[in-house]
Amino acid sequence: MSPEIALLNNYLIVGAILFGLGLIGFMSRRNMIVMFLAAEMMLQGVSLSLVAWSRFRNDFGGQMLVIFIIAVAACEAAIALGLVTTLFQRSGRLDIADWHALREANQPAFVDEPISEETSTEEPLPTLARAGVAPQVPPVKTDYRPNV
Amino acid sequence: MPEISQLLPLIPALPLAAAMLTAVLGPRLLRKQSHWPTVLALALSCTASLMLLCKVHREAGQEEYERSGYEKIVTLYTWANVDEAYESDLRLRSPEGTVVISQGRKPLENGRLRQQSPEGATVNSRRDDSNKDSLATAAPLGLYNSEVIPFQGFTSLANDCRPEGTKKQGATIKNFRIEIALRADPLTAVMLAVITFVSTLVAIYSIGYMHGDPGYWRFFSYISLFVFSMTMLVSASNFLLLYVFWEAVGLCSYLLIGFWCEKPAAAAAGMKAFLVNRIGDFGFALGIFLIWTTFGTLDFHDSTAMGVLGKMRLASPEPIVNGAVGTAICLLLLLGACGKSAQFPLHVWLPDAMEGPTPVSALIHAATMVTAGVYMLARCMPLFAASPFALHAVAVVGGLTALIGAVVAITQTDLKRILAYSTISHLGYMFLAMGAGTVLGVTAGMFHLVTHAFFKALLFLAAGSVMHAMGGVIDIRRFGGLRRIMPVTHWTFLIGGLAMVGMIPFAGFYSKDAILLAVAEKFSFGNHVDLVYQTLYWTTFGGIFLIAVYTFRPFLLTFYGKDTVIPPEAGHHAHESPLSMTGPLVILALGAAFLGLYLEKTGGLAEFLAGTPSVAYLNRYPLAPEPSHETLESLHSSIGRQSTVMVAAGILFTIFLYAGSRRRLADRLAGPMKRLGLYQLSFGKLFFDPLYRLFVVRPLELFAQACAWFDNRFIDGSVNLVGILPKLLGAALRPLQGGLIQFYALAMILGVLIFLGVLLL
Amino acid sequence: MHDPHIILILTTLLGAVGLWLMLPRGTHRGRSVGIILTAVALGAGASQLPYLGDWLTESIFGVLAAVTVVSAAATIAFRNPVYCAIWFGLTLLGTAGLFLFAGAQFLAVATIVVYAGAILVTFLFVLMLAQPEGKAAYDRVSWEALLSAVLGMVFVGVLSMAIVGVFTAPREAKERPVAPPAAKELAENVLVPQHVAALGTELFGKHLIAVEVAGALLLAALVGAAVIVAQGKMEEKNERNAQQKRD
Amino acid sequence: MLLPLTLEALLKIALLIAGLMTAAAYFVLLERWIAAWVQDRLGPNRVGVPLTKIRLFGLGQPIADGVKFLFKAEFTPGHVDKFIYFLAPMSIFAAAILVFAVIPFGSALPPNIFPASWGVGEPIQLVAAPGIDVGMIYVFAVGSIAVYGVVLGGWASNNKYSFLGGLRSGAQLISYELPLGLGILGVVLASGSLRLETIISQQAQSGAWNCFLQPLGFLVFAVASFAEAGRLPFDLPEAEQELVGGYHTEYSGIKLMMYLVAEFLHMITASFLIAILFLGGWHFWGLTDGGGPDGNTVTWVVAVLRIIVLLAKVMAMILFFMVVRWSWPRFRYDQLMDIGWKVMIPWGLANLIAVAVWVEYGDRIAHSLGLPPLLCMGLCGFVILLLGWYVATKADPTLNDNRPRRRLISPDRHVEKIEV
Repeated sequence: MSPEIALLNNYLIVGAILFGLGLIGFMSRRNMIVMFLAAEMMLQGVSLSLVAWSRFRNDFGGQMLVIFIIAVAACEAAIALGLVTTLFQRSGRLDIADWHALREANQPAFVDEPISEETSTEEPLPTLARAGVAPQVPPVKTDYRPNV
Repeated sequence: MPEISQLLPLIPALPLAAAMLTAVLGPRLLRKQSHWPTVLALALSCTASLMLLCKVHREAGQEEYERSGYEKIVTLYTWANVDEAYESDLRLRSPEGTVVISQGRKPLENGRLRQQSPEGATVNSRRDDSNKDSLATAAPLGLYNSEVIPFQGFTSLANDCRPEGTKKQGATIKNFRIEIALRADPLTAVMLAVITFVSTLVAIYSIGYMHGDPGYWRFFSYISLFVFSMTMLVSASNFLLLYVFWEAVGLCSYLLIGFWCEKPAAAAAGMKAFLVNRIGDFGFALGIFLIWTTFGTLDFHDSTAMGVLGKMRLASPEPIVNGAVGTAICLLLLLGACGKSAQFPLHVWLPDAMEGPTPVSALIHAATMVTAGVYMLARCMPLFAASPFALHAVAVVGGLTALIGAVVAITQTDLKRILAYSTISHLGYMFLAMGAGTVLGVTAGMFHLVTHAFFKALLFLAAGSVMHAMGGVIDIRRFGGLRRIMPVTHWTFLIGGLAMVGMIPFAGFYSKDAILLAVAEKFSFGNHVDLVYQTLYWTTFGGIFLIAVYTFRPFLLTFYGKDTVIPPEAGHHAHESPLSMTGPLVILALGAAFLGLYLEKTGGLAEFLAGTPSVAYLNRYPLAPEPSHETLESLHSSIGRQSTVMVAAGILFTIFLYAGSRRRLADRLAGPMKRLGLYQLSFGKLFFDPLYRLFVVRPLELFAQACAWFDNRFIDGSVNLVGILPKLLGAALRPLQGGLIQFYALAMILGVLIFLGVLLL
Repeated sequence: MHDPHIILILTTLLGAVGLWLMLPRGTHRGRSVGIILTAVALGAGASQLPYLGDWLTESIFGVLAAVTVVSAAATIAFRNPVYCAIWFGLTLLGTAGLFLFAGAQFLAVATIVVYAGAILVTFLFVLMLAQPEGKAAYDRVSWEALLSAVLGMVFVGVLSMAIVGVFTAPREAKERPVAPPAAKELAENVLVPQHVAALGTELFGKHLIAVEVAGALLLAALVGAAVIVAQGKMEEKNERNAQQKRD
Repeated sequence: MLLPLTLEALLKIALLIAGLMTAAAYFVLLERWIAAWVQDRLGPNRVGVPLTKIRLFGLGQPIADGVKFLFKAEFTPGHVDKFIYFLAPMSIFAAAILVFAVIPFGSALPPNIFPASWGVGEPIQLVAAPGIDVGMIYVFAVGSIAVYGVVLGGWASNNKYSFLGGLRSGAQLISYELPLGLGILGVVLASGSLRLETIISQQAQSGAWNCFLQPLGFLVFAVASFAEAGRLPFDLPEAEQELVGGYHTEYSGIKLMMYLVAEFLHMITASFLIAILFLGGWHFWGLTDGGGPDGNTVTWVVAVLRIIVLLAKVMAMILFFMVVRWSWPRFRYDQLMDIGWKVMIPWGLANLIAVAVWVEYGDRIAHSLGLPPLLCMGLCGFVILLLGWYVATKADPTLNDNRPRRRLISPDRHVEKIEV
């Protein structure tokens, strides 16, 4: 296999993997911004393939397309940002599952399955005590050397 | 002095610019100053029109145009241009003699043209390309000078006569070409001058009249638009363009009648005008279609092919079209003219149109728009001249309308409505003149058109002035003796009234006598006696008496009387109108008083109009032998004497009926009339509206109801039936619409995978 | 066992399971297994890639591709969206490196300027302002993680097989229709030293209309974004006013 | 072939990093001296050679500071997000260093300094990565990475002041990237290349520096680079008086040093860019002329002179930065944003349009007027500068008040009823 064909193959496969990972992210993640990032990742995958083809065909056309993809991505980002902030202002969450009002009228709403509360390993921050009262300081575990 | 090619586009362009400017800037920026663009543009346009008139007058006077008439075409833009667009195998189907020239069966007999034929042959040998070049060099501004036109006509003539073996037997390949072309000839120049002059005065008048109206800017925008459409209408150089602006004028009329669209009556009147006009326009459109299929062109002139009314075609001694097709065309065109010019039986819209603001009534429904029909008839006169039946139809319609208008006007109580019916009546007179089908008739009709524009605009504006002062009250029974508080209105109204009835030195006298003379000429000479014209002549001659009565009745009731009666609506601002309103009145009054005298004594108008190609055609090939000048003069003077007596009698009779304390005489006279039913007939407008309601509107409503029933039951039912199928399908697919984007993406990718799988495996 | 067919299918399945285990599922169990499985799948897949003919080229490409793919996997697997964004930034850097490696200098820097310099930062902003504490409950669960992982990986697998030619190679025996370009040709065209000038000539010559359209699109997006945000704010305000009135 | 090239590149990189680190350290000292000079006091003048009494005007101070930074306790607060807390200073430091890959610090060495057998016939370009055709955009791209260091550092510190500082500075850096780019675009348009070397040689050939031809662009770029470097009067990111220490409040030790050095490196980068783009780079009239059309075939004297001229210009710019810092009050945050969006971007656009028009039609206009084109362009440039200045002072978008904004559409908006 000639190096140029091998290069093309490798790029296409990396592009396909990026596209697929973006797809999985878009489908499974529920944070709107992460979904957006995943969608951008799909665009990256496509761009990679285009650049590879551009090199393989020795033609700037593929790179031109990528330039326009970047322009479109910028538009998309602007609009998506506006939408995400607007939606966030409405619900106070970035959860896409909050927004399925466009479903058919007799369809059930999305119900979030309960998950176990994550046990926090973090210590609570010390709070200030009233004046004149000695603060209750919890023993702090230090992760630096005790003596310098 | 600018060229015609520069002046002519300027005349419509200025009002259009003003309309757009006012429409854009009016509501926000101009507001109370919205009249400025319109007034300025109209004034400039008027100046340009007058310059054009002078220019055309000077050029048309040259000897070379004497026989064939003068015309000049300015092509602004070629809308559509498809070479060899369609095949016409008309000659196979049409009765013989339909298109004579293009068959070239008879050699051209006209001496002048025969002299030119060698040139034509050379042009023919050079064929199209060189011909285009010569046109291009001759017309760098898109101006086809009329000198070039004969050659062009010859070429296309020769092309049409190419050996037919090269083509399908009997079929001609024709070019499809629509040009936005304006024309300048005496007829157009006169119309332009009248339209722009009256419009300018009306616009100035409107400054005072419409003052304080919430739609001030809208009004002026419409007015400008209307003037644009009207100027384009009269300067259009083909039937298509004429039709477009015919409709545009109708639209403006609709907008302006319904200007106070909050009033239900105004909205209904606008609708009525529009719908009644549709009937006429439908006929007009059919006429144009028929012209197209008959002639293969819609051009008036001769720039690219032999236009319908082009000089080339008119120069031929052959009748243009005769037989059934010609008559059909003429009758359809007449139907269109009837609609626009409010002729019987389509006259019903005009009185209702008085719901619009008074300047609109003055401008559109008296002076300019309604004359479009007359203009169109004058323009198409060569077509009519070929069909005696059509000429008779025109004359009969005109005479009948003149009489109907006069009869109805006598008993109306609404000042504006009286004037409206008088307009209908006068338009009838103009139609009658056109119906004569002679040079004398056409020029008389146009003469009356010009004078009528002045005195009718004057009367309407004076009526508007009265209405303005009376707080919108227009019923003549509710006020009287206004001459004391409105002297200017009173005097101008008097002048206008005298001009309308045709008192001797005023404008109406000369133009009306010219019409009577033209009709009388049709039966007074020659061998056979034309009974139609004779009847019409005596009917309309009697109508003069009615004119005098219906003109002076409202005048006396309004301005005379022992006490000054003012309706309560007027409040305490019953006073003379402001200068912006009285100024135009005075100017128009001057015109109404002296214009007729001037034009008659110089004889300029008739001579000038005779230089229009379509009128010149009538002159060259008269339908009947022309009487000698002396006999005509003696006939003229006798008609003048008789009509003056008639008018004087009418005026005196009216004064006798209404003036002073003897007013009861009129009431006493009304008693027997009522018993006879004549009064009701006149007061009820000859019951046209109920008749229309019974025979047109009701059946249509019933038909519409039947259609609606069918639509609701069968068509909707079948549609609903179709609708159930997607509903069922949707019920099956509905669970897929869960609203979650991820699910959609997943489904999409599933589809892509299946597609890929099929593709690869 | 050396049949690329089977290896690719296995890789796909391994990757699917590994990614499923890696994706947030509301629990920590099995994540490390998922990472291992994914790594194995990645390695197996990489072993099937054709050799580029030069150890330096191969290693540079390998590093760039690995960075790109691993950080892409991390982007979708991490629970904290800020981390997702950072990993995505790394993906972008890797992609830019790959662009540079393929000779598309301008695209490499343009990607960084536009994506990393503008888009990602603004999203990071929103993320930080919206969730300053980091991850939220809905970041710890996925929607149908297994299904999407399997579907996505199957998609990748099908694409890869098509690319490598496992399916198509036996069917057509003839030579590939397009011959790869020679180095000299490349140096005269896409790899020309005056890269930006050549790109600009192409862009503003052949694709001028498209550039204009893209400009119009950008303007429309700008206006649209402004309108969306302003509208949202206005509605929110109105709602608040209505609430106050009701109270 | 490969080995000498690699060696050459490594050598240049080593030279750059060493020089930059030293420079950054000593610029701290310089800054403190200038502060002292402005405030009419002595400043650091004590640290000299250790264990002796030789003070050397305090030249040992940076070394002592560096040693202190390196050996200080590596304290990580308990509440921070550890990974990003580490990542942030590294990213900003790396970005600050990476920029210098395409920034030339001289023109070129004379050709044929190596034996012919080595195969290096080309003159050595004094830039770490010669031949990158996208030079200017590369600078821009890497500069935009620096935002991450600030934003992530502020967020990872899990501290309100740091977070605010990070966000504020992030917004500031993003906002001022636009005028920065607009300022660059004017120069790029005039010279027709993105390579910094070409931009310099173009200025050297014409002899007219871009600051004379595009004064408005120069102004915009200079102001924007102040903001990008986070220097006073645009030092909102740290703003000690308001935010304790901004995004690096929670940092100490070597990580803090990375931030501080990166800040100085930004300043140096900005100075280099200003010198190269607008002040003619290594060119000085009568001193560094000659050396072929592209300035590559030079003598040793000229090569060294060019390095000196360029570094002198950079030094002058850095001094200017420092003097400005101690003579100018800080902008308020809304003023900062207003200046960026409402003054700088319009100015930049105006400059860009003017240059575009000039590039397209200028020569023809000047030719028809019979004047030298460069003189004409300079005059036009100054006219546009004055016009822009006048418009900005007249319109003054920074003079807005802080009252709540008027609502665009009030629910009970009065609708004018048309009376019939």
